Amino acid sequence: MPSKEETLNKQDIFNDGFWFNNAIFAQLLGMCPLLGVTTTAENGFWMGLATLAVLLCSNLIVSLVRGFIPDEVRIPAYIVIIASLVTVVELAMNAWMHDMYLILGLFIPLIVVNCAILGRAEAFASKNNVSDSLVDALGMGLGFTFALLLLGGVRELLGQGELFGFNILGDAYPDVLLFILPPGAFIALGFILAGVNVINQRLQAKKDAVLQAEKQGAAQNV
Amino acid sequence: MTEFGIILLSAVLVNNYVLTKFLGICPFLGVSGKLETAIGMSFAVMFVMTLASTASWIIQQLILIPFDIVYLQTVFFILIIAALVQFVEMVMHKTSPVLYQGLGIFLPLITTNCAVLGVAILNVQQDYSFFASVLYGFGAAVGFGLVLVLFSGLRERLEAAPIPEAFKGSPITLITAGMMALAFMGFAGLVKV
Amino acid sequence: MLNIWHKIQQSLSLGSAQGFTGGIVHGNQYKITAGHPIVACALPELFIHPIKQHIGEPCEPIVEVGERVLRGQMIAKPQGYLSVPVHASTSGTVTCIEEHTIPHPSGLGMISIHIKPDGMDETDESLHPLPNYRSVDATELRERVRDAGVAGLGGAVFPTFIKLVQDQQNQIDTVLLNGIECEPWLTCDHQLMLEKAHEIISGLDIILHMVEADKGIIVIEDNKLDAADVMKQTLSDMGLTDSIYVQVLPTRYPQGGERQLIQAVTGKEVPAGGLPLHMGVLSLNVGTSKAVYDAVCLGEPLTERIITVSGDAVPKPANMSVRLGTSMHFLLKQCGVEHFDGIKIMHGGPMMGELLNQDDVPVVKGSNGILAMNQQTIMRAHHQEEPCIRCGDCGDVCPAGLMPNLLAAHCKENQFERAEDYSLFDCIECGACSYVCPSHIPLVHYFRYGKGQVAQIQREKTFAEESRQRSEKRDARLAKELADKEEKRRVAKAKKEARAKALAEKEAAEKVVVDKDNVEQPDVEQTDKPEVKVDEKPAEDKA
Amino acid sequence: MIFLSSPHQHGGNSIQLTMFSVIIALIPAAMVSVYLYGWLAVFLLTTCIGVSLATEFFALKWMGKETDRVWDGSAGLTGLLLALILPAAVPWWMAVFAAVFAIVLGKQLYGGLGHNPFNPALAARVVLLISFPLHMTSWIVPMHMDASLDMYSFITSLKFFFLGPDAVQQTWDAITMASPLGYLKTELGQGVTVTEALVNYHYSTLHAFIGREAGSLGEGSALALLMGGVWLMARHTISWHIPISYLLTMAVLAGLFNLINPDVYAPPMFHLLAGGLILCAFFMATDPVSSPSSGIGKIVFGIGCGILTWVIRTFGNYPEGAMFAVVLMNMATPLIDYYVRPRVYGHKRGKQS
Amino acid sequence: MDFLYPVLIFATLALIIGTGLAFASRYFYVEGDPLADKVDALLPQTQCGQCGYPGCRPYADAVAGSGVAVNHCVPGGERTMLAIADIMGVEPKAIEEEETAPVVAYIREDECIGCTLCIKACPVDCIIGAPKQYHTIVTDHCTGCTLCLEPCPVDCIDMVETPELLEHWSWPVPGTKRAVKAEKRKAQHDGKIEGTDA
Amino acid sequence: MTFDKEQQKIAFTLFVVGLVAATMLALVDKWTAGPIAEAQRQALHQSLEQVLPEHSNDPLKDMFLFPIAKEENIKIFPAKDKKGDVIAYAWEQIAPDGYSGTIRILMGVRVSGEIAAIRVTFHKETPGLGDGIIKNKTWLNAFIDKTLTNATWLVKKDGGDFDQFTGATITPRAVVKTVHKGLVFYKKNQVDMLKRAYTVAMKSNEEGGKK
Ligand SMILES: Cc1cc2nc3c(=O)[nH]c(=O)nc-3n(C[C@H](O)[C@H](O)[C@H](O)COP(=O)(O)O)c2cc1C
Ligand SMILES: Cc1cc2nc3c(=O)[nH]c(=O)nc-3n(C[C@H](O)[C@H](O)[C@H](O)COP(=O)(O)O)c2cc1C
Ligand SMILES: Cc1cc2nc3c(=O)[nH]c(=O)nc-3n(C[C@H](O)[C@H](O)[C@H](O)COP(=O)(O)O)c2cc1C
Ligand SMILES: Cc1cc2nc3c(=O)[nH]c(=O)nc-3n(C[C@H](O)[C@H](O)[C@H](O)CO)c2cc1C
Ligand code: SF4
Ligand code: SF4
Ligand code: SF4
Ligand code: SF4
Ligand code: FES
Repeated sequence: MPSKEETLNKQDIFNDGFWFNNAIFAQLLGMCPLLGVTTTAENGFWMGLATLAVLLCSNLIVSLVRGFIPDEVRIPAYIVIIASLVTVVELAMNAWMHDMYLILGLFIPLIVVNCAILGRAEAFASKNNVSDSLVDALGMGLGFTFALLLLGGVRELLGQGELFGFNILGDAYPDVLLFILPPGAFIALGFILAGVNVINQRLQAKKDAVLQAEKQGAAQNV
Repeated sequence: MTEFGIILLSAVLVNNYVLTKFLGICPFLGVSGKLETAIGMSFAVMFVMTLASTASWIIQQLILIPFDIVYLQTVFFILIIAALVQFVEMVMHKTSPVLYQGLGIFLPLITTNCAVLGVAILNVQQDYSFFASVLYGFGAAVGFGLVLVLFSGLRERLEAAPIPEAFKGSPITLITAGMMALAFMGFAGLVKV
Repeated sequence: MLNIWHKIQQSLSLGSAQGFTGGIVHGNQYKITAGHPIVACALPELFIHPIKQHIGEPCEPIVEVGERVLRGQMIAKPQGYLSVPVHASTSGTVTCIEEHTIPHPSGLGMISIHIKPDGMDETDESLHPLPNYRSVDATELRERVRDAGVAGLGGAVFPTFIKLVQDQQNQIDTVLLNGIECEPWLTCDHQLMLEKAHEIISGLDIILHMVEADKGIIVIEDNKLDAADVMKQTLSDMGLTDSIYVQVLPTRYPQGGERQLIQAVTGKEVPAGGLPLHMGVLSLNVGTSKAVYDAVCLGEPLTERIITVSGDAVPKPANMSVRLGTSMHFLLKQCGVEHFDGIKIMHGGPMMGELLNQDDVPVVKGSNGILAMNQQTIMRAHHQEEPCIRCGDCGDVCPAGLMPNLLAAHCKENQFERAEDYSLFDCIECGACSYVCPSHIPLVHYFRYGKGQVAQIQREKTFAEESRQRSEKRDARLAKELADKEEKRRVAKAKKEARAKALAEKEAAEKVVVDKDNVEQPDVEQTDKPEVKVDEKPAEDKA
Repeated sequence: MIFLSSPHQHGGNSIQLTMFSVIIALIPAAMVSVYLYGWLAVFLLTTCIGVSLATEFFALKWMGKETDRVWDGSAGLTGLLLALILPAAVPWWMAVFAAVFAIVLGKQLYGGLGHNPFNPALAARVVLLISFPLHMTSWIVPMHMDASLDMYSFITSLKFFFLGPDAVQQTWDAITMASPLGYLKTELGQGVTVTEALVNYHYSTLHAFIGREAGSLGEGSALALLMGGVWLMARHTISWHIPISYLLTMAVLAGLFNLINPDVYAPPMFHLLAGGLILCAFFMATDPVSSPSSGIGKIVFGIGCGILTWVIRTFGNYPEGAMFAVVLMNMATPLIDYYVRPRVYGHKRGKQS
Repeated sequence: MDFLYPVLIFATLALIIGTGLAFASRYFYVEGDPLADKVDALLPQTQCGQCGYPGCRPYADAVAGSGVAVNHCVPGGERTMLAIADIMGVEPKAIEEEETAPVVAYIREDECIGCTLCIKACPVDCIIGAPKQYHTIVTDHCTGCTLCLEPCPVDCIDMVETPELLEHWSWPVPGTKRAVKAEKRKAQHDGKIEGTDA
Repeated sequence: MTFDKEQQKIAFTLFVVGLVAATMLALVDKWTAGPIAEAQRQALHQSLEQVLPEHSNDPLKDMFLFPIAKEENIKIFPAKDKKGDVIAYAWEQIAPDGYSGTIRILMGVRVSGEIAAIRVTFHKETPGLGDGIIKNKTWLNAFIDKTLTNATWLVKKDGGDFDQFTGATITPRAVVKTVHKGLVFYKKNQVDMLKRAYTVAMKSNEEGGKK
């Protein structure tokens, strides 16, 4: 975890947030909205965007004010900041995206407590400068949106044979209700995470191979 | 009396926060590795959630509604909860270092536990009386604690199992949670609301 | 009906007045040697006497190489309390005293006294017979039992004299003679009871006299009714039916386990951590009783015991009377075993005994059976382990009321604290659980592994604690040395100063103040030093 | 050097022996299912067992385990039990889905035999129930009830199994009926009393006992199940603890409430014979892998199952609670094993060490 | 200006809570670190410094206090590491160095020149000897920390493996021949998967 | 215990954060209040459109409360033609006896007592079984033009005119029963309702005029 005031490689920060340190895949944070609203890909997408918006603003503000907040009230202060941002989003959605607002329901105010957001504020924004924090928020938020979209897509496809409301699997496909009900959400996510595990193992193997090659190359050079 | 029984039953089993409402999943997955920790966490959450629903009822009825500022609900509730948790954390650190260690980084995470804010918001949405809302908060927390403890028992058992590499860790944990949710579907309809 | 209720009670582990919890019923391999009269084993070429054949501290050899010894002569004397001497089994010369493999699962060796017999089999008569034991003081008898080297012949080889104590707080009122012999292949106690009933009962009478108990019970399983009959007959012949009687129990393994026996006979449980003594009960093997008789009435130390030689690789199974120190190779040859390839030798019964990797291992006091098995038979029993299906059969048969499957799982995962929480140390290693396990899990092996590891961890902990103390002591010592040195230097300096002062009597008072500062300065430096030194050391080490 | 600890003798029991005795014990029930549903039952049984074995084989292969483990009988038993708890009306793809789910998610993902915390067959059935409630709550009319239905010939059955009701020109409602439990639940909701409902259904205790009522394949005949179950108990393949405590709890609860208000609460005999209770009590709650392993733990487990079954049947949405009850108690198994232990020799109850 | 009410109400509440927390943080201030004691109790007390700290206690302090990694104690081995990781609530980390058989130091007495340097180095005082006479190590007390090797000017100290004692013998983990074979096959299989991955 | 500078800072920080946050929210609330009300109105409007026949008024605006018991009113939304004559009403009817809880039905009834259309606005029935009441359009359309007299208000299984769903009878039964109840209610209160509709209309007209 970067703790120094040095500027980090933006690409790395983004990759880290989007994949390697992904709130869902790596940290298992922010699970409630992930599981709660992803009955369809569309719901997942909007929820992800709402979260992304809050994350961007909160990382921005927290990294701006980080010097001024004493430790004892750090969490209450951050969370009040986040909560007001969320309320803004909530009011806005209520006003201009009323249907989605009704579908996402309770999970919009719950963005406040999305562990990923406070976690980021605590772990990254409170320790890094504004631009890094923004990149981090972008990576994290997009990573989160991606996860929501993926799970929503899988559940919609398997549960209703549709994707973004379009019939994909044909009429003969029997809707497997499991996937739109709570148990299916857990199980589908379990399988997605298993897939992520496999991908990560491959990435790691590749990295190791590269390192190995470099080492050998260095040895030969010597 | 039956009304209260129904509220409790509904919150604990039928509309279990974790398994049917998807609230508080992060600590459910995070703190269920060991039985002892899970039990400790359950009690901490029970305490905080009961307090949170009490506080939220008071704020809703005495401040938000009279002054017509319901749109500040989220901010008010979360501020109260955050302060409450921080307070509990300080007290626990002082009085019970062992428990403090056991709950580790998760005490601050109670703040970001959806279940706590969720209980506050759902509570006031349901228009319960004061006592009923306290009971509801407690019941929801008991439901959370119950599945947390059951889950940690299962996970301890999983630890020894030769699970395929790709599924080790979080995947199998989630699948197990899914199985639990499946089982909990059996309680559907015990309480009709 | 009663039977069903009985079963329900047991399954509920409510405990019951008769019988013990759990247990299994074996096949009847005992029939192979049942009723075979005891034959004496010939004298081998060489006797090997390990210096420890009992539970407790090892003995110290008191003979020298080249020395001639007689049968029954003490050749190693006990060290410490929990120890009994070792005697020569025949007359001959000590050829060497060196390490030799002993019957132990590790295959490790122990210092042993090698005696080459001279064939004369002369007996040492230093222990004179005490046939009139009732008039002899219990303490003297106890000494005698010890000097005769008697240790429990039921398998645990616990020094018998220790048990034969009169305790003020726990008056022994019942002595159980353990004639259960529940290992499936063994018949040595059975045959002993058939042939030496008189000696056994006399031994029991001696014991009753020694511990001032008023009741003796000879406990026999119902697959040895002939032995029970002989015992009863002998009892009435000897007129001891008032104080001693025979109790027949249904056959079930491991009824011979002390605690199970007590539960089966008296319905009481020996509390965990307690001894049978605390229940007013003493239990001894029938062979031990005979050995006590030999030691007291005949003045013969323990130099020979009855051993069942059997197994599916033995052409002529037998119950033999064998001198201690005889090699198993020799013994098995006597019973017709020619080729030792492809067979495995088992010391003790198949349930509790150990497999040996060599065949030139000596017979010791604890050897109640030598079984030679075909390799395939053994490998069939040690079938490949499969995953536990949690059937719970192991728990049903466990006489200690444990949950062996969970216990083994915890041992396997090195979670020894959990294992101890599940009462690892209450397991008596009877093997009933492994016997019934459909998945062929070597449960007992896991428990032994776990127990060993726990002991190891305990040792390491103790050692670490000691090391810490030593290290702290050293630090304190160094600090003190430093302080002493400092003190000396200070005193020296002070003296020097005093001298200087005397020399510079006339100088002004301010100077004295400066001097004082000088005195204090090194002091500060010096107290810092040890810390600096400790700090530097690892750095050096790393460099 | 390989160290082998005592005991060096083995009683001869094995996993295979255990599993195959359970399979044998289920043969009477399987035969009754063929009597009730004809070829449909045969197709379902073979599909479930076959797919289970095949899935097990590939799963073992994929995990690099010895594939001969397929023959340890556990996968076959899972398949058999799965078929016995499915309605005869399920089409082939649901049977395949269930068998794959049972073996893959129910068992192999947890590391295979002995490690699954949930009963695989039951877990698969729960999934089917919530995914395809229609198929899983309608029961084919048993052969003896309406012989005029052209459903039971080989060809029709085959078509029905693979192509569905349309292929055999039947409407769903014509060939299916409610099970006693389902019917009772619906009627009670309408305010009909228990007695009336049972009379309307032409319910007969004797029929339920010997096996003539509609239901899942294997739960028809209490008699056939009891024969198998008692034989298993006599063989010590299963212990008496779970079945007896389960059935007893059910009987006591049902009896008690039936006494209080016989109009609303069904009588104990009905509860005992209806639905899959006997099957569950003898063959599924006793699944050694997912139930507690000590005797006293098993009793707690059985009582829990009994209470939950009755509660779900009486107050819940689902007409049959046995399946959920067992899966719910599976969840509690590790805790039962941890907190409810047999008394250790020489210790006072409840106090360890 | 009707939106002033909510602002004021909320800000007041925030102020009250802030004040409360400020007091609480003072009142419930916790001193010291009982954790370090716990970690210290787990360490083998070899005082060998292989962890890079001047002894076991300092390492314990560092682990508990400043979050230093839990895997530096080589003598403690994996078990200790796991135990520490457990109470610290962190992920266990592999120990770099291999665990070796237990060793003790042994002085070849005829080569010893009696310089007493080793005595000064030994943290547990288990070397005996007077100046100019040969020194001996009390094997039972030696922790095998090797600290005495370096200062010896004539390199007469060896580390020797301690022999296995009959009393200390314990059963190894079970594994019949077939089980061992199966394990091996499994390992090969796993290796193969990785192999194809790479 | 003291309240020193550090402590003041703690309290003050939180105060400032609260102040800023609340101010921002108050502003945003002011800004969004209008759109939100409009959105809510739109949502309700849309469902009303589905159950009411073509009309030219704004049923939401003409909504009036109708007493059904002491201190219990329901909201009734009238539809009017160009002339301002009431042609239909819409209101919500609640079925308490669905399979897993209550079902809310928005029903539109023409003045003549025929059903214009019905929609289910809230239910908890089993997906795949009971949820035909929102998905099955044919089934919903079967209600159109039904009156108290031209249909038997039971499901087919009970001898009525309305289909049940395969494997789910309870849900349709509950819906049919409740819609029937709604019609009965309408018949009983037909006159009062009409009166009330006009008085409310007049009142609002007057108010409108005044303004
Ligand atoms: C440390 C120790 C002390 C013992 N002290 C006595 C004793 O004072 N009196 C006694 O009758 N038995 C005593 N025993 C013997 C045991 O009760 C038991 O008889 C012996 O270990 C052999 O029994 P087993 O083969 O069932 O294990 C002692 C055993 C041990 C290990
Ligand atoms: C599982 C088990 C089975 C035993 N079976 C017998 C037996 O069959 N016969 C016997 O004499 N001792 C048996 N023992 C040893 C007894 O526990 C106990 O040590 C013996 O009765 C004490 O007598 P001793 O000191 O004379 O050997 C068994 C011990 C255990 C743990
Ligand atoms: C899991 C489950 C969910 C059900 N959901 C509904 C439902 O939502 N609506 C309904 O009418 N019936 C539902 N039922 C079916 C009822 O139990 C009952 O069988 C049915 O309503 C009677 O209709 P039938 O006579 O057409 O079989 C459900 C049954 C089960 C097992
Ligand atoms: C008595 C007994 C009952 C069993 N019951 C079930 C069962 O209900 N469901 C199942 O999938 N397997 C059952 N099995 C088979 C086996 O235990 C099951 O495949 C394991 O759960 C898989 O690990 C049973 C086995 C036995 C011996
Ligand atoms: S007998 Fe074997 S398979 Fe059965 S529970 Fe015990 S260890 Fe497991
Ligand atoms: S070996 Fe131990 S655990 Fe196994 S049955 Fe015997 S006493 Fe019980
Ligand atoms: S003798 Fe050497 S190796 Fe042993 S403890 Fe002392 S310094 Fe360490
Ligand atoms: S350092 Fe070496 S030479 Fe010096 S005293 Fe120690 S052993 Fe002897
Ligand atoms: S997102 Fe709900 S607890 Fe983390």
